Amino acid sequence: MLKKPDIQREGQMDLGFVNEVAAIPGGEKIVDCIQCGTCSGSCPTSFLMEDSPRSLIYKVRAGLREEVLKSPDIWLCTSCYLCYVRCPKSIKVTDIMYALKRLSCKGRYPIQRRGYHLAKSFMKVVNNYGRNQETELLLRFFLRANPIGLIRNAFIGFNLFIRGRMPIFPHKIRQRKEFRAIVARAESISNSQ
Amino acid sequence: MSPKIGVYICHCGTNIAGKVAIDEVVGFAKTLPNVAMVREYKFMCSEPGQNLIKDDIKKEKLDRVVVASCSPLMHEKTFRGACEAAGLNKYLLHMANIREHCSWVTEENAPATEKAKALIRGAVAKAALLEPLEKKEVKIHPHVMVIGGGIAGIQAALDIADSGRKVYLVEKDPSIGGHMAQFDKTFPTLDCAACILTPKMVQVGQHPNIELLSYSVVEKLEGFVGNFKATVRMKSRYVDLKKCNGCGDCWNKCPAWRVEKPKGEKKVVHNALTLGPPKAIYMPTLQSIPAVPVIDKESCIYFKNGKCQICVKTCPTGAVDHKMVDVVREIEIGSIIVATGYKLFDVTKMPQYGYGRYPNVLTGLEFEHLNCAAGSTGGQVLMENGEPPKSIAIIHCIGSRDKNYHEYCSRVCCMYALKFAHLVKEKTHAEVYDFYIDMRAFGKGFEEFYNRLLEEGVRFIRGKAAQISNEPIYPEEEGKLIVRVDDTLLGRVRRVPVDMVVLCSAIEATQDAQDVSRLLGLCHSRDGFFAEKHPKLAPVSTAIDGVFIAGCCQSPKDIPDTVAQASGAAAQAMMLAARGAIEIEAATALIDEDRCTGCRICNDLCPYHAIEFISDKKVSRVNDALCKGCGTCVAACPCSAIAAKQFKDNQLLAEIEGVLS
Amino acid sequence: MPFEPKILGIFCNWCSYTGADLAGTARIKYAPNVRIVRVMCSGRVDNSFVLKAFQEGADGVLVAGCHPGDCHYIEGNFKTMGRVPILKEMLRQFGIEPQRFRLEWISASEGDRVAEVVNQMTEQVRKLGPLKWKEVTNTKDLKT
Amino acid sequence: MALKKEYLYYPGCSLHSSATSYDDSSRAVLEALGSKVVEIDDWNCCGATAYMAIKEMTAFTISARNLAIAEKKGDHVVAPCSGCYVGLSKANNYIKEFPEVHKKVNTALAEGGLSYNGTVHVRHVMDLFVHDLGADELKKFVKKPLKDLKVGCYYGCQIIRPKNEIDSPEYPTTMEKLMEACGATAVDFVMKAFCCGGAILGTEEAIGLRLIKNLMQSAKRNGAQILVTPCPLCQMNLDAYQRRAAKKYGMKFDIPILYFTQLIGLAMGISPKKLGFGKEIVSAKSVLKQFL
Repeated sequence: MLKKPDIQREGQMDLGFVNEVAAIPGGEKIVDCIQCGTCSGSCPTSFLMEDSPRSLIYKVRAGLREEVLKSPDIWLCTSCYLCYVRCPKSIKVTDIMYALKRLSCKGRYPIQRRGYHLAKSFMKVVNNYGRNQETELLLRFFLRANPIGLIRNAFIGFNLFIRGRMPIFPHKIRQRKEFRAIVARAESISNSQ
Repeated sequence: MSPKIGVYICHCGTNIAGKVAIDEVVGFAKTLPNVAMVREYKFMCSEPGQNLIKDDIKKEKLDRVVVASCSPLMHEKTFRGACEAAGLNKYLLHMANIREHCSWVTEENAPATEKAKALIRGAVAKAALLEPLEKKEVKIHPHVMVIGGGIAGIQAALDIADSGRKVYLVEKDPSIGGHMAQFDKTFPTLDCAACILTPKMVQVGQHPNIELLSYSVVEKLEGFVGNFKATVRMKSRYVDLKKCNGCGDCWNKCPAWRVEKPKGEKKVVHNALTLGPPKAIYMPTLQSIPAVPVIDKESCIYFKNGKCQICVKTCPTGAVDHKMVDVVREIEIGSIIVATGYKLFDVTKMPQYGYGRYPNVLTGLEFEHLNCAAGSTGGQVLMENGEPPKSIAIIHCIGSRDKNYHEYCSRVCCMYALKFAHLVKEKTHAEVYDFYIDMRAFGKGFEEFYNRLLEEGVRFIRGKAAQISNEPIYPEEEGKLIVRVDDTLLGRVRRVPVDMVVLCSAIEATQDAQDVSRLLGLCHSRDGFFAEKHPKLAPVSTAIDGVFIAGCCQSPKDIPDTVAQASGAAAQAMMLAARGAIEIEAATALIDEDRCTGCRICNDLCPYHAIEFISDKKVSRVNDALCKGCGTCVAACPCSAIAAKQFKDNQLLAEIEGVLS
Repeated sequence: MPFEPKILGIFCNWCSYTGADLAGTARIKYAPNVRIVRVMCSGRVDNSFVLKAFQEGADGVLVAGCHPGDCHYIEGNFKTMGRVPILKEMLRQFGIEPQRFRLEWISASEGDRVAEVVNQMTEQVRKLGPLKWKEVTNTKDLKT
Repeated sequence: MALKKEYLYYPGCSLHSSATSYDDSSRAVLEALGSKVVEIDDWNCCGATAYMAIKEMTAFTISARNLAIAEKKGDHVVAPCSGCYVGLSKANNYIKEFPEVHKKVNTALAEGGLSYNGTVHVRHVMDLFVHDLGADELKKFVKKPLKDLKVGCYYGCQIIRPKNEIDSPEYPTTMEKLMEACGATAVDFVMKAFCCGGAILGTEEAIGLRLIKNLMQSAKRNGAQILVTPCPLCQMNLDAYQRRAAKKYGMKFDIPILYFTQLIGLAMGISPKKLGFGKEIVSAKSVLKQFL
């Protein structure tokens, strides 16, 4: 966690941050927040967060870019969309969480949650085969982020395996060449802006 | 000879001058045909501004006036007055709306100036063709009708009746009193609702100038300011208003219940709490006015199988009559006050709070009934098992300040929540948790009230309760309702176990308000509340002359505001009546009988049946008294034999040409 | 310089004109291309007004009245609605794109809608380009 | 109401690996109800949650690839997996709502010689039962009613949220109706529409287990003998980890987790084998013995 500054100086605020988030499709309404806490009260994981969704939204508006994008809490969102449907101001909180995750990756902030590594591995696998390959995904992920977890979960993996729920060989799509081309193009588009 | 037009351009301070280049516009106006005089001034509507116009009319012999300023809906009356004062027929005035439709809605200065020019060109072109009209006056019928018998309707009715004028008070329910009659105490002063309302209700019942039409609905309304005709259906209550003495033997004997009967574990049924007798023949409250019961058709045994009639047998005055039928009356009045009140938001639309699924989750109104001394529990706060609660959660903003339901703030919830908190503290030893988003204590004595409750030890939690469940995770939650909330000031998620939950549900517009608005042609805002004529300066008037609004049908408000508004509306109605006569629309339609072929297309087209067919002449003729000047017939006439005064074809075409060229 | 369409608005006194006033009071900014003329009821709007407008150089015409059922004159706006098909047909015969005419229901409380509708229409007409009907026809008095 | 003659079918990755029994049972039931199930040719990952988390545009694009392929064949795409359902429909909606997104997506798709016009409806397989078929209609196909079987219907999140036409995002009730139609007794429990933690169990096991515990506790308290779900991730999570959660909190659950299509199939008299029974870790044998 960041060290708390003794006095929050306006000079340290990034006042443009909120507009940046509001500009992302789904983020528009972030400026309407009245801090009622419906989102955090509904969130299944907020009780473990340093910064609940509500306070993340507040910090975005205040302009604490680094603090928000470095926050491990944005990786705790399970995208259950409860905040999204309950928000009295129709703020798409879940989508904003996604947006923050992406900004955090873009800004190359040190990621403090494994959620990021899972996502990364997931992407790798999908980009390779066009489909997800759970076995490989889990191997990649655990090796990358949580070797001990691999051993902890080996037994469950075995259980699934003997029930034919853990195929060894990946399912690949036929048009992998085209698929990768599409992905590459999409990447370049989203990076270009 | 060609007309002499004077053009008067208003700066409206910087409202217009800030966007529109006045000098440029003045120069432009001078070049327009028939314009004899152009002036500009800071505030045309001011005394000196109007004098400019008056003087020019006298000195320069102007015979047409164009004022380029705000919307005609704002100041047409003012400037017509000025013309009249100077001896010019006031219908020879035309206005160009260069504020609301130009300077206020345009980003850039140059286009705003261009637009202003165009609008003035159009106005001048039309003004040149304007014709003098003579004004028409109609008598004002002195009687007034008040629709809705809540505190607003009661106040208005009494004020007018005391001024010595006749009032018809129409109430859809069996008794007047509305929501206020169902409350126990009133915030912030905590005086007892019944104690202050009942005397007023009795007055209404006894007042020689008030004719109370309870259990009645307005079905039809015709006419116009000063001369309305209302058709009222008085629903049959199956008890004779004159014969009944309100002794109550009937409901004591009546075997049928109109609400769920408490039994077994369910000693108190929260959603079946009533203030009056719970039987099929009942009065809404024991203080009902008129103090005459009514039979609830759904639950009455006789209406199911034609047997029973115990009430008939027990009634000492023979007032009960199951054969009674509705009575329809036509009533003539000069003005109408609409005070149809509100209804409460249906909290089952928010399942996360478990209303209807969990016992002991109540709406605000149910909690009022629970507290009401005259109610089923004699004013005790009890759970459905008959025990007093050890802890209560009061949750604000249910359906208010919520785009999924009602975006507006219901304005009274914060304070009635505090009132509830106080009542609980007073009557039980329960711990009270109050979940709020913002504590809105804006009214007289409100902040002090909030302070009082802080001192009474209510546990205030800033955060909207997210959900309520009955499933314990921790030992202290066994057998409780658990409120899950983000305590925004603590920055932590809390689970608060309580015995009872009160949901402060929003105030919303009623369905019958919608019917009334159709009936009278009232405008209402998107959330269903009636639109006042001007949000600040005409808060009780409406777009329809002679129809006024008061109370929560206009917007959510508390009792003091409602009463104040009701008195305001009453004053407006009395003002009309006192005036005796009023000028009405002079811009009616006129049929040129030489051009009329008698095709009669217009006859059925007219919504006011103002056009009659003169059979011997084989032409149609407009009845000026009935015509409202909408011009529908004019547009429809195949041989353009009909002209709409002030909106004649040539006038409008000239204006169109003007604004476009 | 880019083409700035001229749009004539004919608004009913009770709902739409009041709505436009509200837009003003709320300081909602919208395209300056519209010129609003007031009639008591949209039912007053004679098809010839619309044609006249096009003849006088309008690139688009916007007629606005109360929402169906809310008409101050009970049913004037239904009468307006009834005339639109005929008008559309006339426009087609005169070779005027139907998108240049629009009938909208705008209540007294919908200031934002006034802005929205005017802006949409301005863009729509701008895409269509100038009408130049004045040159095409010299038909004078279109009535009778 | 009746099912369409034919549906385009998007199984999604898990239904080809860890959730084959969902795949089998869905196909078997739909076929038995008289609808042809046509798998989308050469479909790819839906770009769901994890992918969306870091690359939104790309996620939308690969979603759209499936929709583009489907568009050639028809207009109703059925996805049994809730994750895929949300992934696909989210992309679909954003493409419709934001023109700039639509444009970018099509530029990228062009690389693979594809383009998407936005005409496809994304449906969830439960949606078919609820809106196309209806519980009453389903009743007619039930041969072996699941008498006195106490079933808890666990919806998970993404099938009802964000708002859609399938059911209430707060308090859904449709799966219960389906189960009642199959002769079973549906038991209501508070947690039925709350997160099971599947999405983060791999990454934040402690939180995941805690959510599982709360959920299973709630189900057990209300007397559910068995849970059915329309979501592979939930199934996997609750099935594979409930014992660990129980151990951690010193409790005992042993509630088998099945796909709702499996029970429907069973009630319709389809052979358990075709419905992929026996692949669950917490075995359903004992609970279902009189029906298997």
